[in-house]
Amino acid sequence: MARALVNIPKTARRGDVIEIRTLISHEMETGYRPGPNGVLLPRDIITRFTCTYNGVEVFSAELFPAMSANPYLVFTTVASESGTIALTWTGDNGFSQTETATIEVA
Amino acid sequence: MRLPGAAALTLLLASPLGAEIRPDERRSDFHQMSPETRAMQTDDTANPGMLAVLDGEALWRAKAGPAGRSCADCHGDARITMRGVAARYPAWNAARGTPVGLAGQIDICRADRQGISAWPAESRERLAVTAYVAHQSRGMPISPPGDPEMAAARERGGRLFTARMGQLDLACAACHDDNWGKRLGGTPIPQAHPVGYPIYRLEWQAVGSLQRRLRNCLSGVRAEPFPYDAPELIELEAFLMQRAAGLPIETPAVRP
Amino acid sequence: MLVSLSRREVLLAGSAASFVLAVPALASPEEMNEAIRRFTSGAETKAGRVRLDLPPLVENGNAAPLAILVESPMTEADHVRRIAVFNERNPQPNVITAHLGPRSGRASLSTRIRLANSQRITAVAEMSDGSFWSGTADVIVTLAACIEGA
Amino acid sequence: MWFRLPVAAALACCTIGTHVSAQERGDAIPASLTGLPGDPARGRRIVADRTRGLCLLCHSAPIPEERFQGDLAPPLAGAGTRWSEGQLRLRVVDPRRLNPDTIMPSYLRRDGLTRVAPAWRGRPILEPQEIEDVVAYLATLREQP
Repeated sequence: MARALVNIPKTARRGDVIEIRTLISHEMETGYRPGPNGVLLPRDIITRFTCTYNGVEVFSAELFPAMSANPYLVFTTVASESGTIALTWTGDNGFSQTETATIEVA
Repeated sequence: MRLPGAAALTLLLASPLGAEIRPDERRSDFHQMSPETRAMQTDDTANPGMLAVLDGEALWRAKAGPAGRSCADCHGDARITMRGVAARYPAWNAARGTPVGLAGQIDICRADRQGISAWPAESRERLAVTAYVAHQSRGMPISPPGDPEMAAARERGGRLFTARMGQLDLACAACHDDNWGKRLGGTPIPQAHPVGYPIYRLEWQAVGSLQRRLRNCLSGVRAEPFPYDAPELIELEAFLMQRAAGLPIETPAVRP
Repeated sequence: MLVSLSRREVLLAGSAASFVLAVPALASPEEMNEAIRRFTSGAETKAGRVRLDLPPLVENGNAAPLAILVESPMTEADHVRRIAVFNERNPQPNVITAHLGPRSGRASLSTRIRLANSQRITAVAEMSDGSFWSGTADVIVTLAACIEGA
Repeated sequence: MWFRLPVAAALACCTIGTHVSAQERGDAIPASLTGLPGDPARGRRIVADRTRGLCLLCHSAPIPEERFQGDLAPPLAGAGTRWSEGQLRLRVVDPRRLNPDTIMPSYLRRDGLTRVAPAWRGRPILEPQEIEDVVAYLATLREQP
């Protein structure tokens, strides 16, 4: 499993715009780079990221080889209710990882 | 520096080998980086090196070997027991009669306490545990140990630092003592203090050790790099840590 | 030239990153414009409302910090639906396409991208009224002096 | 010892098959290393190439298309007004002959070096004719920086 670093506020007031910061370990092999033997290494990247808030998608992104290794993504969402925020990264070679965090909204 | 045309003999020739960096001028390469790269290091939620630190924390607690023993079983909470340790390495290992780097000490622990083989040089696991241990010393000044045996190792490292090597016939000191702050191509030459290893280097797109960096430099002057864990690399590290004494540990540092 | 340099031998100096050395053919501004046309389905793109922040000088093309902020109230009636980032000198013109909505609260996005070379980066935002707005930033990638040889 | 590397010794071992008739006089090597003239256009390409001539890592030169030039060493602009071709040749072939502490390596030396990587062992940084090309280019640099 890839190591992920997720930063989501544990508490917020209803209506606050909160910032979600994510970092996940992944080489993001571009598919354009030759290996030691001169043959191109096959592409191996994360192609998609989604964020759901109590099951509803609030943010998503398609990623391309021009994204840096160990992709870093910061975006915002409105703290609407207490519950679970789930982040999912999927990609080449069956890569799939989900991290969840709970948020208390008062 | 622009020299007048009359200084014919010295023109085209760079300045001669000078002295060591004055203590009051010593500083981390952190200060030569762009504000963006500095921010990448100082914000733990943006620093990709923290992924290795987190990996290391999990490995610290993982039981391994025939005895099913973890690092934590002997050392307890690394945040307390490992604080300041990285600032004192490389250290003299009396039992083996040799200076040992932090990663080398982890190898020894695995062999002697866990009964398992060392992780390969530059493996994810070895870098992760080293980064986790070194991270516990973040902010603490580099404090090399005073053993006389280490003094001898440092002296050998210092001789390597000032020895010309490779097809380009350059010594480490030619750049990092005598010309730091100037530009090699587009890149400012750092003073080269090993304050933040293992570092996340943007060029590598990964975390790596000081030994990897030293081997890069040797390749750069077209010299044959010393193999990983060669005594020469440990001695160079011991010399560099003495040269950087007093500067705070930054692990995991980010560098371009 | 007497001996051709292999990747292994290109030790001191070289281009911004292994990314660039590896790339046989890079995208062009035309390909980037084509990718933008695909994103907008040919609709007109107006300059403005999109602030794209990239440092003018990047120390290493492997990780250039990029931040986007689009002017929008982000309400049900008026919000940003998508933001896409394009480049003109990497092997392919797309970088990232993000999907947002009123629940985003703010139309902002920060990430790190690869730049094979000094170039212009373009961000395009699709608004809920179907209009497209764009912002650009020029970035210079410093040539690394010491790159890993082996 | 002032000259750790006498010019004659540096040149004695030049590429097999290359006729080298270099003779140092004063602070110059007046004659072409190969007996042939250098090509300034080829020389410019070598100087501009950071993996071949390596010059721009330390020096700046009037090569505007190459950004990010070094400043460890004096600018090359105007070199052709400051020295003759022979003087330039000596400074590329054996700069330590003039300043034993300079960081600039000998571009022709191929032995007596320490720990040279296998890929470069026994080879000079530039071959004699490449040095001639570089010297011919430097001699054309008449504008001061």
